[in-house]
Amino acid sequence: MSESPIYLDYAATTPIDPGVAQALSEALCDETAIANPSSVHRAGRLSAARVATAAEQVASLLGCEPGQLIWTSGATEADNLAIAGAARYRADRGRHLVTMPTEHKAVTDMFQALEKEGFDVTWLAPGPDGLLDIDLLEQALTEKTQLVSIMHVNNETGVVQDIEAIGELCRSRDVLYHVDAAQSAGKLPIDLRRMPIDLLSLTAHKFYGPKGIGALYVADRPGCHVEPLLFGGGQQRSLRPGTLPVPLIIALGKAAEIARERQASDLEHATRLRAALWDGIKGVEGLLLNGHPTAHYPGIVNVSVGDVDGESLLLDLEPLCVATGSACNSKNQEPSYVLRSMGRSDDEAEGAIRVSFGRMSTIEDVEQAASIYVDAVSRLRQLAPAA
Amino acid sequence: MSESPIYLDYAATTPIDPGVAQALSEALCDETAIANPSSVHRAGRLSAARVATAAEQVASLLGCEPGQLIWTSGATEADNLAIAGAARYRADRGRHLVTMPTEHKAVTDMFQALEKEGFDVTWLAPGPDGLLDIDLLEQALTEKTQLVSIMHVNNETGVVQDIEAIGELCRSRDVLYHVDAAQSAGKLPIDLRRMPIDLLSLTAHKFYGPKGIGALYVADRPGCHVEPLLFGGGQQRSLRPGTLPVPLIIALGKAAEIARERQASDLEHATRLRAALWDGIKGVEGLLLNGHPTAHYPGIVNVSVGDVDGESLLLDLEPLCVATGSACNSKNQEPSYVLRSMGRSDDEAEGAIRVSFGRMSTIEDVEQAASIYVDAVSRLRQLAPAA
Amino acid sequence: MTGDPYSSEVRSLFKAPAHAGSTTGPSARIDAQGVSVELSAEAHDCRLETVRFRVRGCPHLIAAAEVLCSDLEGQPVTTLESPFGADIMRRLSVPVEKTGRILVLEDTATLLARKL
Amino acid sequence: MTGDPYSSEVRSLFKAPAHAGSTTGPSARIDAQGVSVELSAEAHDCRLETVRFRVRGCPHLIAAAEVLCSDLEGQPVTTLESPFGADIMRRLSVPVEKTGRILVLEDTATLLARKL
Ligand SMILES: Cc1ncc(COP(=O)(O)O)c(C=O)c1O
Ligand SMILES: Cc1ncc(COP(=O)(O)O)c(C=O)c1O
Ligand code: FES
Ligand code: FES
Repeated sequence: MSESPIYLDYAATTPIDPGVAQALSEALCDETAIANPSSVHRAGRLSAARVATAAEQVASLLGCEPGQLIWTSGATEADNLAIAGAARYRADRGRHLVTMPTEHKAVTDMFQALEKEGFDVTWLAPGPDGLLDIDLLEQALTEKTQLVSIMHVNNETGVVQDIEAIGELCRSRDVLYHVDAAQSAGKLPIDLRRMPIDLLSLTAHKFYGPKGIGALYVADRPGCHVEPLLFGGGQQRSLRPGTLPVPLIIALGKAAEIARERQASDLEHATRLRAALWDGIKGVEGLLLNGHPTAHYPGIVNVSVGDVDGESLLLDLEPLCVATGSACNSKNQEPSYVLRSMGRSDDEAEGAIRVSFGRMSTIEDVEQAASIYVDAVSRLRQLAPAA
Repeated sequence: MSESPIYLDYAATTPIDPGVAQALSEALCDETAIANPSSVHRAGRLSAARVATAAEQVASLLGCEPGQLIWTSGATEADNLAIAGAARYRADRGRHLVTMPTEHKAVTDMFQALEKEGFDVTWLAPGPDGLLDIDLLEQALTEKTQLVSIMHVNNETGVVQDIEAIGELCRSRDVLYHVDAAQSAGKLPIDLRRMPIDLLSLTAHKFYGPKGIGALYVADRPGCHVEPLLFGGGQQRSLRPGTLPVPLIIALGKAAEIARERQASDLEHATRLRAALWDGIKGVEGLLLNGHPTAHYPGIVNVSVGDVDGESLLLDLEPLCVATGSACNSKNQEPSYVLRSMGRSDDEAEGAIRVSFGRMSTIEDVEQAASIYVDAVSRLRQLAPAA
Repeated sequence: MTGDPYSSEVRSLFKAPAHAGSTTGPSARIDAQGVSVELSAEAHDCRLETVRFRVRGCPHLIAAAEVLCSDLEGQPVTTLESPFGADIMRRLSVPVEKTGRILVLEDTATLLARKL
Repeated sequence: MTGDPYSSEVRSLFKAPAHAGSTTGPSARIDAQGVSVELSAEAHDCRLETVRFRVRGCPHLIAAAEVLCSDLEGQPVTTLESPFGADIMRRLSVPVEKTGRILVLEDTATLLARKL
């Protein structure tokens, strides 16, 4: 416990970029960001201008208009608002919805709540590599289908879905398409001018911004609208009331600006680290890559060995801060539902380790991680009775 | 427009305390506050410990247990969660709810949404001084009543309701009592060990904390529980999922700690400023105090003159940053529903000005405000045709 | 959501309206749309010499009244009856929802013309 | 939510279990509850001389096995059959939900006793 921790859990939350931290710290005490931007007085108008600038920064990262963004407390709220909001808005037209069991809990739990409300949800299983077979989606769409929600980058495996192809199919059937982009926004190119996406969620703390602020993009198209989840003071056209957290929004804007500038180099860096990590661990006997060999975001590497206990492995990996399953599920010791639905056995899912890294990670971090992993697996195998 | 603004809109949002700003800035880059507190690894446990400390600070401000707090994005969400959550949780026992039209929109709009869901809401009108007549409440309670929501300090008028008496009545009838304490937490004494309150909402940015973080207190009593509004990763016992915004929570904790230390002197200061302000304006002919002469929080002063236009008055008050009606409603020019329900005429409500101040305000601020107000009313009266 | 609702012209006309007040000549007043407008004028040889206003209303209306009075001075009395509202609204960027109030100003001018 | 799930004793037993391995004596193994436990021992004059374990399981189980083996050495063989689980759980603060796994350890010890 005395070694200093090596943080490799970027998929749970990233450290904040120093530029973002500075922008946020400055905004906290800045006269132009103190007032409530809904107020008509001068201080209020100054705050509103700061929010407008941030909206432009996020919009230019995504290739959309500033007016198409709704600020939320994070991706959980953005996902919930998109899914429940669109499903309820279009309930008169039909009550059939489509998603996958490998989505984040903020998506799957909301769909389960909608099932209780009387919506009919089709759950499309992924292939063993985590990818959606688009033919399955085509078969699932009916006259009644109103919404499809399939994420961009999976938070456990890094698998990247073909959101353009999915979007085109949805659009051709007049079905709304929601993308949970919590793991991809700011990291992989997203261009909403070109991509047929109706709703897209993001959260700042997954791309070097602060925790507690996110956004939902809602396309400006007929039939594309959400009903609010929260009720109150009329802010944000009543779609998401509450005093706007101006400094957090400024920080999200800054994170978007930096992400736009650094996207290519960040991605290159992650690719290099992934290669180094893989080089270090690929010799482990029985090692399984959970995910797709090419359709992946490089900053997330999820591997299993079926014959060691996950909890012991995690402890033996200290001082590495890595995850088993997804962060949110890590308190309950059940095997990851994402890996199970990709066909992994309970043992394989339980022994899975997610190593995730990014902008501030170094080659040394992942090289050390690899060697610690190799040693831990070998020690625990020695400790165990023969297979 | 060249004079520097005098910010007297503390009821909309306060400046951040320098100590809170520092705590937040430090937490942003602090190794012990970076990770997701749900993660089991070491960095996660450190974050969780920081959250636990903040919960103790808030709990000690309110006189409750840390485990009775749910972190939210602010009071809008806390109010919504309390009201919809408790109403739905107890819907099997009865569907009657009680509130007042003078509540904040985060309360009234949520009750209106519940009316559409089939709940039956009794709206108790205040007296002309904004106070609830407790006999009216007693008469309104029926066998079916499950929840009463009546705020502590009113955001437009500063009127203070007798929450202890209301709470005792509710408890004697086994009705849950929710208090929107957005305007009072950290400013007026609240002791949940002693006060019969079941649910209480607060938001950091009204007591010198950051915007975008708040909390809901839920008492540990049989029958007192809320159903969640958001669904996701299981955080906070699934009552409010989403990655916890650790630095914001640390800042809320710090704001609570400072508020606890400064409560008495802050209140004394506000009382002094109120007296100076009142001294300066009380000579204005036809001046009406909107609120109660004694049952008030001193930091909010709401006054009307019936014969000048509210919009012109507001412009003539520059460089004062003050409010007409409540911040959230200020974009639409309708007369305040709070003042209308206290029996003010449309003209009186439209010409109402809310001056609100606090810890960082100075005697000079309010003295200048008084003289600017007196001059503006006099000029606009001269500009107008004879009555 | 951002942006100052008042142009700098509106601001300065509102702050220091040179034509606020009344004349010794005839006056007209209309109370409608939640505002009160009073115009008075002195005319010689069918020309408006002095025009003054009193308004209880929003900053845009006060600025519009000021512009109107200052424009009218020196013009034929009949100019009072011309439909100047749209022009002033454009010039001062008056929000459309305030059209009704500007029409009260127009109507008051017409009323005044009949009294001169 | 806060707090380290492992005591420092559990941590150090897990990191360096002196009694991991096997002996040349008889051994017993049980696979259940998602874990595998194997115990082996050499006994002389009805006393346990060397006791070793192999475990595939969580850190608490590994620590418990280590404690058990080290405690058993020098004890009469019959000690293997005593119900030590509750004691070890208390000593190592094993969470109750892991009771089943500790019972597997107990059962394996009982099984071993029969083989000695
Ligand atoms: C894919 C995905 N969606 C949604 C979320 C929820 O984001 P937040 O915790 O910021 O609400 C996360 C992260 O936790 C995520 O990884
Ligand atoms: C009385 C009251 N309740 C609720 C709120 C909502 O708080 P927030 O904007 O932080 O969600 C406010 C302030 O806007 C308020 O004054
Ligand atoms: S991975 Fe996001 S909270 Fe679970
Ligand atoms: S007074 Fe709070 S947003 Fe309205």
